[in-house]
Amino acid sequence: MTDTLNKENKLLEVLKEEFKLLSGKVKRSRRVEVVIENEQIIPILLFAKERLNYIHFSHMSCVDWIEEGKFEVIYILWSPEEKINLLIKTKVAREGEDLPNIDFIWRQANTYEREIREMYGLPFDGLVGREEFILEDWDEIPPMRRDFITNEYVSETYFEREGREDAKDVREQILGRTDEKLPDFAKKYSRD
Amino acid sequence: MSFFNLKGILSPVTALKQFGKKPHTVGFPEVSIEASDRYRGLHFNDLDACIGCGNCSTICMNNAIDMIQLDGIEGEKGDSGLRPRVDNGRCCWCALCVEVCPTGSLNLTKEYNFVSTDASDFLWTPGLSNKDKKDKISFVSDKETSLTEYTRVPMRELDGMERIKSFAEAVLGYNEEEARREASRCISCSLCTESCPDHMHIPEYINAIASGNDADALRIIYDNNPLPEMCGKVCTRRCEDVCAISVRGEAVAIRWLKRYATETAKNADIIKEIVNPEIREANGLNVSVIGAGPSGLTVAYYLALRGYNVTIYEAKAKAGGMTYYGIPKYRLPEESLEKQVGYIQSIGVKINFNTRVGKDISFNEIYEKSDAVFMGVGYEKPWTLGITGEDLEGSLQAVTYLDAINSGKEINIGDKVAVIGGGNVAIDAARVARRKGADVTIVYRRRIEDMPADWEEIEGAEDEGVHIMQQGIPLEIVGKNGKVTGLKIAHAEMIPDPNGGRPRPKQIEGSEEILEMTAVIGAIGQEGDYSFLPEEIMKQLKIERGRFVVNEGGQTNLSKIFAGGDSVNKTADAISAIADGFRAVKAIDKFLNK
Amino acid sequence: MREKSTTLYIGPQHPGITGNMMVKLQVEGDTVVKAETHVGYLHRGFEKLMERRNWLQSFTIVCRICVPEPDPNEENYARAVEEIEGREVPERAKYIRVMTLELARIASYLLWYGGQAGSAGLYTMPQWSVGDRNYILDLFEDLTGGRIYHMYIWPGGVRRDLPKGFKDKALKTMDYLEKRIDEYDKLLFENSIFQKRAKGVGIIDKNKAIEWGVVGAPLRGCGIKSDVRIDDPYEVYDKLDFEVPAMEGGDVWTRALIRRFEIRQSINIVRQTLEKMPGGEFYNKIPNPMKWKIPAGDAYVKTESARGEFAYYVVSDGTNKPRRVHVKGPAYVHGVTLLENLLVGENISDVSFIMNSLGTCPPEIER
Amino acid sequence: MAYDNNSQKIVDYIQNFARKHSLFVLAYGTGCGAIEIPPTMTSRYDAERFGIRGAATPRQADVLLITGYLATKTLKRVIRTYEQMQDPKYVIAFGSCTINGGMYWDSYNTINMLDKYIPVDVYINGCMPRPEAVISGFVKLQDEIQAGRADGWKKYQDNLEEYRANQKKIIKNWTMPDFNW
Repeated sequence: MTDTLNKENKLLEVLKEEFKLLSGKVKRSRRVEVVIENEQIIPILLFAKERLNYIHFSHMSCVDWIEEGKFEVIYILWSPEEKINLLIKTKVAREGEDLPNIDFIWRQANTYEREIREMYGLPFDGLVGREEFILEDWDEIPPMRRDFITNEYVSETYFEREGREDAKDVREQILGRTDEKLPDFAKKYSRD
Repeated sequence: MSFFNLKGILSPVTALKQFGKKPHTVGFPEVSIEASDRYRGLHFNDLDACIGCGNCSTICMNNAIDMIQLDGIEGEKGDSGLRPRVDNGRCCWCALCVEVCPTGSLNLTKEYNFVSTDASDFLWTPGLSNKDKKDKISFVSDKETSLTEYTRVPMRELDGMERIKSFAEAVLGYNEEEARREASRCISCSLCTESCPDHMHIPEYINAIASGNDADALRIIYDNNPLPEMCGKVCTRRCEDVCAISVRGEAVAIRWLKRYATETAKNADIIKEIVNPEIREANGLNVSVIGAGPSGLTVAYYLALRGYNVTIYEAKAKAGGMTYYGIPKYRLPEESLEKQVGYIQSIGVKINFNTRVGKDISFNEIYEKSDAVFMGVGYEKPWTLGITGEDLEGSLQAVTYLDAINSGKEINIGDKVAVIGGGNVAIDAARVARRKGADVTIVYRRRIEDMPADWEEIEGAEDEGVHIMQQGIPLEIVGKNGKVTGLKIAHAEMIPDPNGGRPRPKQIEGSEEILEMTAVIGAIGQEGDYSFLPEEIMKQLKIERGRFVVNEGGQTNLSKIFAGGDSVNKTADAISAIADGFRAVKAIDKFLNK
Repeated sequence: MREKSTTLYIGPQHPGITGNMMVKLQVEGDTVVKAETHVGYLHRGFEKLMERRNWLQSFTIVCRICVPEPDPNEENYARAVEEIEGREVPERAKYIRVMTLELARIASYLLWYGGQAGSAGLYTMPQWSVGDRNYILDLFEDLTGGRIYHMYIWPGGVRRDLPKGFKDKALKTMDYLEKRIDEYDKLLFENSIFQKRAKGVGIIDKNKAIEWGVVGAPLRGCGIKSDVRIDDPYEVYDKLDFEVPAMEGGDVWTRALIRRFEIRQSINIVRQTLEKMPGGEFYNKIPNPMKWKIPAGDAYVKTESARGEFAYYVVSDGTNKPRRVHVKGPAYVHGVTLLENLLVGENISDVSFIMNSLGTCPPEIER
Repeated sequence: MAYDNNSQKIVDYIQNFARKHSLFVLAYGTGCGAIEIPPTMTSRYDAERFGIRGAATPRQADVLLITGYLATKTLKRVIRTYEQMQDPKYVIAFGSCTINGGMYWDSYNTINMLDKYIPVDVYINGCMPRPEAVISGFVKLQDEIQAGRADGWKKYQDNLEEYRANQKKIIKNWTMPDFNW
């Protein structure tokens, strides 16, 4: 298998030479992943686009790692010649930090950035565009953040049809029929 | 392109040739198209086949399915008595509920027209509101496509011919990967807990194992069972009989999972470290327990945790009662019991070994110095076969035989042995005799499928080369010079019971034959031996058909005396004894803290 | 003299709009000088909902992301989960998947025929093509149990095997459709009204196309051979015989020609899969879905849908629920930046025509 | 001229008969259910034979189809559209999500119960409802109209305040003109 991953490994070599990568690996054929500091974002994107011909900006995504207090932002590029998807990952603090705006490199990045700004509340330095992209009059915490609990918000905001209050839980039904006492520490393993 | 493009104008006109063709328009409402044979329409639930496990309600991410009580459907063991109700204002017709239904009772139909002016109409009970739609069922999930895993992770065992060479444990137990895989088959419906006499928290500890938390599993298990490793090896596991998955497949191996969880703690200290029980301050009350069998140990363990001063009087040299002396070591190794008993002793339970009540210490002495007495004395006196020749040398009872082997004594049985009976004890005796090198035949009055023994035990015996003679009625033990030389039997045919009971064996005339034997082991049952009780207590105590009469807490008519185990309940297995003990603990605690 | 500029809102309630979205136009006379896409009318927060649902429950939700063509979503999700978990898919399931995807492509193109012609005012075409699309949906109903939402391709394979007699029925439908497409040609492609409307309208610059993020038929309509099925082959596309068309031009007309070519090709692929389909298992069963955990990791998977590249970025944190499922449909670029660019300089009456040719489908922009 | 009871009945009958056979449906695909509208309208199912036709603008339409879930952003437009429609007007709700939230019951951006915001005359269940179900929904609506029971629009006028309170709970920035007749 290794010889089929030649071009992927080569790409990784080139990037390693040029940038200080925090990590980098070939995920599988046609997928290469590198992790970098967020100051390096613009240089590496420009390098990939202009020098390596990764001219297609496929995707940009954000993942909330709330336990670490970080957002992970992923830029995914595609080279029509090499036919490789290059995943460039970086992490940024959930509060107080921002990422550089890249919509001068690729115009469509503007859409992704506006969405991430709206859904995660992650600011992009120098991003121009309507504040409201998908939501309207949203005044809660940005909804895609993991600390936004959607079902709680729903039960406060919207209605639920009545008539279902007589529903029973099977576990409780069985517990009620016997003299079994479920200790508290075991309850988290019950079916939810 | 020229301005005037004749082809461009005329081509579309060719559409006119469709004129007069039969339209493919659907007539409505006269002829409505029937949905396909796999259409995912409205639900249909076979209310009789449904066991109310609630798995449909759990998988539904739309919260569309509620479990509700319906008129005329009562819960029983293996049936929660609840049935799903669907909110079609939530249902997305994905049919995941069908895919996970372990019994296959919930299906989707071809019906899809559901139009109403009233939004509350969309809350309905499948199978009740659409009784007549059974023939419209379209989307079903059979055993092959269902997401319920019907096949159990196989248990690794020693090979049959390897097993008979020694008393090494035959079942090897799950390793971690197998246990996780098996545990993840469980759908956590909790129907099993009702049928367990001790009501162990089965879904919880299985879930703990599945999520990789063995320590929590052990803690949950020790919540109401102080001898879980013993149960994990030899329990009669009624829980698995009612497992929701067993309706269409193999039940979750609850017993083996419990065994896995308990075996992660290698010795008594580790158990203590993991379970880390809260032991209450001593309250100065004394409780005596007669017999260190499962019920006695249970009472002792949980009362000791509650701060009582507990002393056990055990006639024999080892604790465990029947589980030590009646169960062969290849099923329950000695170390395993010693580990568990060691843990029970480590929290402050005193066991006086080799102290037979009525001989080494009088019952009255115990009775006087204790605030409560628990009798977990069991059934040790075997029944005899009641046929001629039982006084011959080589005719013996299974319990006596097992007791002797487990105590390290040898009994000469020769090389051709008949075991009479079809219960677990018979199989145990047969397999032990096999390990002693004999050629063993089990003689049973009915058919193999009628045997009360576990099917795994029967299979294990067959693997080891034990012959099973079904429909054989023992008539006489034949002997010469005071020694057994053979067993006279008659063959039987099965007569269906006119009252609908199980078929009875009837002797076929003239089918008698004599099998050559060097020993005959009877294994048809035991009874209690209450000779240790003083006469005046015996007079007062209520005993019916050889069993103490007790209330639900195990209290006899003498309020200070409690009893449990085989000498109280008819099921006569270890887990019932533990359950008796657990109930008695609560009753004793309540009785003494009035 | 410079004409006064007016603001014009097309949508969300407008018969010509493709789905529930809005385009805010700045017009001078009837020429668009600035366009701005407004979306969010269909936002359901899928990606948030998937954080609350376990891996199998999320599977039922992904097909709702794109209504005309749900299968690429199911395919992407299934493939992403399989990639992270390392789950093998039986060969037969791969063929069934490809067949399903191609059927979905045909259905989607038939709907596009209707939409494209309808927005040019040719109302016979939708009557035909949308009517004929029902035959594909009938096939889907037989195969999957649902007309629109199939929920059929799931992690580990497909949900059910082909039903009895499916092959014959499918082949018959393909034959029928092939004949019908010849008639569509007469009705639409040879129609001078359509030709005049379509040629030279909504031209995408070939040199900028890749950089702008154009994918799918619009990109191939600029003369660039680009197709995920060839570039990043998945399932069994590398074992099938088909050709990726590319034509210079970049206008609505070229895009229409590309689709006309591809619908025939899809019919051909369906036939090939039905012929080559091996026997055996169709499903590598997943464990109990409530306790099914996927090891930590991420996967970026792509599928060629009728409108272009559909991509999923899926992240697992090792629990029984996805950490993040990010969906990027072709319309995410086509419907926002590309549309905003293309509409400038066009006539108002061509707005919905161009939107149809790009296949802007708002539910995949906002999800 | 004062009608007696009987002639009022006859007039109602004729009115309702006319209304039920010319249902102009507003072309507004609010949710995913819109995908089954083209098949319903085209040759296979041909809804036009029931007098069901499309209408381009709210003021010409009789029936508002709510084809599935409503995002809060759409809800605002739907209310605006509904209020622009001429009386008598009818609302048909498609799919599970209009009844009790459907599969988006826990989504922060979709409403759960449509009838709390605008009156609904007929619900068609399904996810998605087939064209046959859609047509039978229309037939049901026609029956309701003929029987004079499809009076959601009256209910809206009578209980405007209640509806408005529910609507304003969700639509925070109320920039629409007030509803007047």
